[in-house]
Amino acid sequence: MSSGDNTVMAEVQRDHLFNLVLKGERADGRAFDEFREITIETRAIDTADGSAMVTLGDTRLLVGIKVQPGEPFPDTPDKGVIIVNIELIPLASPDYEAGPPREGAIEIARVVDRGIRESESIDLTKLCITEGEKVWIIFVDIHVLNNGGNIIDAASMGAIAALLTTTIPAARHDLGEDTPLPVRDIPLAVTTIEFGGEMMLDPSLDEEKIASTSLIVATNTDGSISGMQKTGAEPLTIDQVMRVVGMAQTAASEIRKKFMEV
Amino acid sequence: MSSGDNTVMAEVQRDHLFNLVLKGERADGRAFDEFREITIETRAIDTADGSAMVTLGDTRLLVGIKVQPGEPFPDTPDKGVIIVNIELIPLASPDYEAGPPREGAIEIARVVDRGIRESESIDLTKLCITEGEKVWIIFVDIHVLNNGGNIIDAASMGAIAALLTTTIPAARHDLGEDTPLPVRDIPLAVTTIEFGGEMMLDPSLDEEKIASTSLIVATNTDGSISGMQKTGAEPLTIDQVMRVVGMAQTAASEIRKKFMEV
Amino acid sequence: MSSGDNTVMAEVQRDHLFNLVLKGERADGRAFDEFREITIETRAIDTADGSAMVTLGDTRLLVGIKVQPGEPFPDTPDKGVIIVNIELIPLASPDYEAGPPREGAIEIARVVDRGIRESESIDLTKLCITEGEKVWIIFVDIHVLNNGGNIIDAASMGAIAALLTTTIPAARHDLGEDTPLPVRDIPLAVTTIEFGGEMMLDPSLDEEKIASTSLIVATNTDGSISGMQKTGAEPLTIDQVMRVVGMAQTAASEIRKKFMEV
Amino acid sequence: MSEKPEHFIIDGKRLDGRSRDELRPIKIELSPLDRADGSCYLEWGRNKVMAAVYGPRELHPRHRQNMTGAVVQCRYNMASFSVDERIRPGPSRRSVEISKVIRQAFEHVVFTKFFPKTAIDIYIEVLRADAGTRTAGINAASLALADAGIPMRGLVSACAVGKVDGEIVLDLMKEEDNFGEADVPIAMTADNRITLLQMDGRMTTEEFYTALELAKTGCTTVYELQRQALIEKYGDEYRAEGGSDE
Amino acid sequence: MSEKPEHFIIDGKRLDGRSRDELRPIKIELSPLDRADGSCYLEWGRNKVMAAVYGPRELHPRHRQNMTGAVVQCRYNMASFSVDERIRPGPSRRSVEISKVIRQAFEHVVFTKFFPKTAIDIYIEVLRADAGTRTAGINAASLALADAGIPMRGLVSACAVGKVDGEIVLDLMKEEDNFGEADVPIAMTADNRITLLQMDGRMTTEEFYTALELAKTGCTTVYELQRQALIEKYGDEYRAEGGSDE
Amino acid sequence: MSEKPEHFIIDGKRLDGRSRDELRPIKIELSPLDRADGSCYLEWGRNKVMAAVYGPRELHPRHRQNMTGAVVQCRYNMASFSVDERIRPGPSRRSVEISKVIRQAFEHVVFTKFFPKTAIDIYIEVLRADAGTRTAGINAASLALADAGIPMRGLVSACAVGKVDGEIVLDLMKEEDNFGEADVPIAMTADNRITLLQMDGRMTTEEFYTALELAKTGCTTVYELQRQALIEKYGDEYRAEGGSDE
Repeated sequence: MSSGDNTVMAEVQRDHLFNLVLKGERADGRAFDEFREITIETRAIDTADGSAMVTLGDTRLLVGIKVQPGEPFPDTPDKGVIIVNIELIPLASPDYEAGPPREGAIEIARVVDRGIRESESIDLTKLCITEGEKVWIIFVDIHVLNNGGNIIDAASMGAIAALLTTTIPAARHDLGEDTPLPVRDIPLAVTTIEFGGEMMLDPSLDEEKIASTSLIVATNTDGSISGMQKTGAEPLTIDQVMRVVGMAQTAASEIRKKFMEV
Repeated sequence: MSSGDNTVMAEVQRDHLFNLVLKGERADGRAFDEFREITIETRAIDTADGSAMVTLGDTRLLVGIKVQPGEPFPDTPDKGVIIVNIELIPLASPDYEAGPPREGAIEIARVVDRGIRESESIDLTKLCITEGEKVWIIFVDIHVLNNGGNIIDAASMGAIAALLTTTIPAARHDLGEDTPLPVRDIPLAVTTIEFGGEMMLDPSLDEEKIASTSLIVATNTDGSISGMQKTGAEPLTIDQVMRVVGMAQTAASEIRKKFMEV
Repeated sequence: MSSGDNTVMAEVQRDHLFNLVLKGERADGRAFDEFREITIETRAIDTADGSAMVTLGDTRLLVGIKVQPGEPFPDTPDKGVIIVNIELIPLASPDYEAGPPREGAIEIARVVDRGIRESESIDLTKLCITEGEKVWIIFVDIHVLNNGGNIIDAASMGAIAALLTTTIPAARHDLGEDTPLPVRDIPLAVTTIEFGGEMMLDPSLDEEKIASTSLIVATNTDGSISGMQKTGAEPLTIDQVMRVVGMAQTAASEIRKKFMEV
Repeated sequence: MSEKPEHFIIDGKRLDGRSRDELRPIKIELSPLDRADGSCYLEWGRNKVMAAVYGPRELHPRHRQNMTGAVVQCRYNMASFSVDERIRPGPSRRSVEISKVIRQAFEHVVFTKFFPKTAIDIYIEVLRADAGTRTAGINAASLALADAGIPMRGLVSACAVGKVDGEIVLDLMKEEDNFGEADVPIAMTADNRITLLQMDGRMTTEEFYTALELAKTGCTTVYELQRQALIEKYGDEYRAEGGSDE
Repeated sequence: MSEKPEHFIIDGKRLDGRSRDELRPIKIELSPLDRADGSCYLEWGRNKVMAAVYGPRELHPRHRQNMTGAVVQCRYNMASFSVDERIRPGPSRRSVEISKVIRQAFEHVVFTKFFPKTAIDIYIEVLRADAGTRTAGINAASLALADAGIPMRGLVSACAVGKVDGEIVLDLMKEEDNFGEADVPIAMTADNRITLLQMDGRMTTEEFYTALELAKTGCTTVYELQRQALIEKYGDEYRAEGGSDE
Repeated sequence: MSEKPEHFIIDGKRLDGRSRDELRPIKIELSPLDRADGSCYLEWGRNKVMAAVYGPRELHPRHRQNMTGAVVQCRYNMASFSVDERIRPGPSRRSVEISKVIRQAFEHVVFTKFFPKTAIDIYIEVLRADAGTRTAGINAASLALADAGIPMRGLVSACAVGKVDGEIVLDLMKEEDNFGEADVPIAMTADNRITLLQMDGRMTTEEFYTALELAKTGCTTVYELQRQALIEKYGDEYRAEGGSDE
């Protein structure tokens, strides 16, 4: 979310979108609570232990999972580790630059990470090999190929889709037979932006640029909330927050149906 | 010490302080060999294994000690390790910037480090756990909160004050009972600047900025010297150096009295 | 190779050298297939396990070898490791800057590395200490002192000369007796530049700057090729490449005679 | 790290004796630092944080300047010795994220338009941590901004709410944060508009709503303490223009 | 990593059934990405690469600008999950070198003079690797440049040749690359002028000459596939100005 | 690393046969490098150092320029193979500190005022180390500055003094440095004004004074060798303007 774009073009764009909102419309004709088309192709990359190619409208990204033995954190000696990383590579957008991950990429990775971790979708105690010494480390690497807006929802879908198809490569490391990674839930992050007093799901790139605030809500199959992040400067009221929570729950349960087809 | 400040304001300031010196005065009314007020509050931070909050006039810094088991250096397999680090965080001065330590911070850390190490105040052989494998590593982290000049003397006081109250947390690491860190001496670094032909102790920020050279002398309880560092471009004569050594010894023995009260 | 130098001086220089080439001449009077004077002084630095100081015309560099026990790569558990590194330190040229190695330095190091590795001049299996655990790591550090052009050929000569005089310091690491590093061949990289339709060996700094392309060919005592790298934008025909291969073989066998004298 | 306690709430009292809707003790010291344009030292339970503000001041490099307003910047940092395990100096992914959300908690309330091309820098140093450092840091930074005389729509007040033993409680302490079921740090303006909201853990919608309402009362209490501190320091001067705060 | 096979060529057939002078199957998708000015997705055997081109566009910082032409820049990168062992994100010495030689493979063919002070950025992402990623990347980048409408002297086509079991073969697959005797990646223009040439391994002069000739036929085949892909996408428009390609 | 010797001084002779006030042999070679504006190779006992000077030349980036004089910059670096244990390339905390004190050893003697906005760069490479590399580097740099024609108030001459076996000795060799009681590197102008002074170890005030006086005689000897080297190279030309040296 860039809140600092103050060029004339940005202003014209803002006015245009604002006028549409007043008429209850969005530039691409969607309803305020409507997602763009979603496709999820799992097992896209066979060198990965799990993978998913996601498109969400023009946004396209590839999630690859690598599972390796490694040391546990000192304070959780009997638990595996999940490390989520996102690469906003310059191939994906004229705005991205090469280099170590910046603020925006770090925030996305940490929000996706918390959504998965806090849902307890992955039972980390099942990833312990030898307590205090060796556990499975799950690297979730998100490779953005085309930024068409709302990277975070696409990343969230891709991460859980890739995890659902992940194999623990025990044989490769002489640690027994390969087993599927046990996944207990499908947590999904849904982003809502506030613009012109309206709440809109799944912002396109243009909408994202002009939105003054957005709220990301991760929810689970039972409707519970497992993560939340407000970004952007504009404040929200408690009522607005609760409305967004409801929108996110409804949208997530719709998207979750896609996963039944996977 | 910035020797490159050539603005008009700096020049006016320099002239003003120079005129004072001609009259045997300092801007804050101190004598040339007089320190600003010193306060030392030990055990300031209970998550640290030892700590001290020091104020020296307007200068304020916090020293925290962490003691952890780790590997010895290959050439001293039976000795513990002291690592001194100073953070000139941007909170403490408009001149400090975020980022890895620069030349100035590295120099201060190394001078404080040598003052402690060479005084043999800490018997490093007592910090050996298993020869060649495991020793106690003592991290001395100096966190500057307000730069009012003469960081180095304040850091030196804070480091030894914090060490004096440090506990080796053996129990936390299943290595026996906690014991106090054995400290045998109180080495203190004292900075003297040369300006207008006069030698002055404990430079304030303004004095520090205009001084063309300074000499830091670390001395011990018995008066012996355990470290020295000249900084700044202007040369010193042997006579000047010997005079500074005497001033540093006298000042250090005064300051050392503070430690009896701690 | 800088292909982006577009100043007026560079253009005048280019025209001058181009006119010379039309007459079949080079600025320093050499024939197109003639090297500048080469001197190689081995055992230049006794703290290194092997070393060589090389001059090639004005170019001067020092290669130092350090041999240390370390872990093998996971995919070659029974083989030692060679790591070639080149430091284009700012002392050596007004064009070099301090900092981590850039594109140019990395390319040179990797080309020299491949020339040695692929020639199988060093039998890496003889550098295994304990399979999968401990092998000898050979650090080949190339320190450029004066860049007079054609660093790569000088580095290649220096690397193999230093390796030829290297001792494996087994005694220092309690791993038996010191032995000479077994070297089976003398691979040499030879650089040919294309300029004005002509092929020239051993470019001087000026020639290097104006050349639009160059081809580096590493060859062995039996004439076989063990490495090749085209650099620069201008394309080459298959015929040109084959001519360069021949020139490189002839030149390398001449240079190789120097090594008999070492 | 300590063991997980069997119960967090016994007879309506939490481990440190607080009730469910009670904040830990808060101590505020205004202007402890003289180099900064404004500063505040704040203790919140066992947390100790120092905040300083510099600016409005020139922003380098130039291409980062905004022609139409000040750029608010924030650096949240934990001292290496502020927790049990030593932290390596320098930014971590965690501190980068927290710096961002704190910055955005203030971007709305600061009248940035008054100061084009400048930077307003907020520095927060955590000297001793015990859960809730980001909210403690926001409360201190809010006062440091006021201390620096930066014009604002009002103060920002922050606290966390969470869930332990299945109950919604105010202001998690360390054990509750480490072993509890959810943690929700929130920052609000005096009129209860939310400028920071994060959530970690798992809650139902109803629980979450209860948490938001509890946070509201917590933030109001904090706001009163902040206001008192300013009145004590700046007296009538502050009371007079206090209108900008409500 | 797999074991070294005893033989790479049995009865004239390679491990995957190809003959000595046969390329792996190639699949080309033009313009898969809409943010880039031009893009191409290419599968080459089990390799999967994505290339995108941005430019000509303003180049920052300014001191890197060239007054007399565009600066061609290239970043070749492997996704962390593209090989068996996870790769740490960020540039490696290998990727820095490959980025450089790929850049130089295009510097001659792009009409840089038309666009002073600008940058033409080529990004290549290897999503799945199986030997030959740099040549696959060049072929994709060549099409991405055409797709971006960057004026060029012609397409660049690339393939590797190598030596296994003492024989010169076209287009090494992973096992041949890992355990074979030599690997020679080559890029050429349509008139067989070499813009990239590297060599790794050991060959006699005669073998090397044979390899170059074999690479020529390989590149010609690739060129035809690239041309077909452009005609399919841009039809007559491309055919008409096709002259610039030969 | 070798073992600590039982005695460092036996019958008035040190481990390498020197007396207490004797320097190790010094060899000077002027202008060995042609790319630099001035250079000097110097051997001091078993130390081998190369110094080069570039400048006055334009300083980038611009905000580092000083309007009223040249900026003196220094980079002291040890080759990875210059000591027993390989050193990782790149700056260390030690080399950053030494670079700073060496720079300041020259800031006073160089007539920086003549060259506003420029940089004078001093590069020192330690090729082989055996205690005393910073003083050897200063002596070489001093000559490289003269060789570059940089106007100076005079040469800077350096040597170390130290304490071993309870005695003050001149110019510590490696064993004396590693296992001795104190090490004091000093640099002086020809009129004995001190431009670099560091101290490491432990000494009484009296010992320290003795050390300073011993250093004075050491620096004077070094100065004569430096002067001879310049006269040999530049002959009468140097002798004529020699006044600037004394």
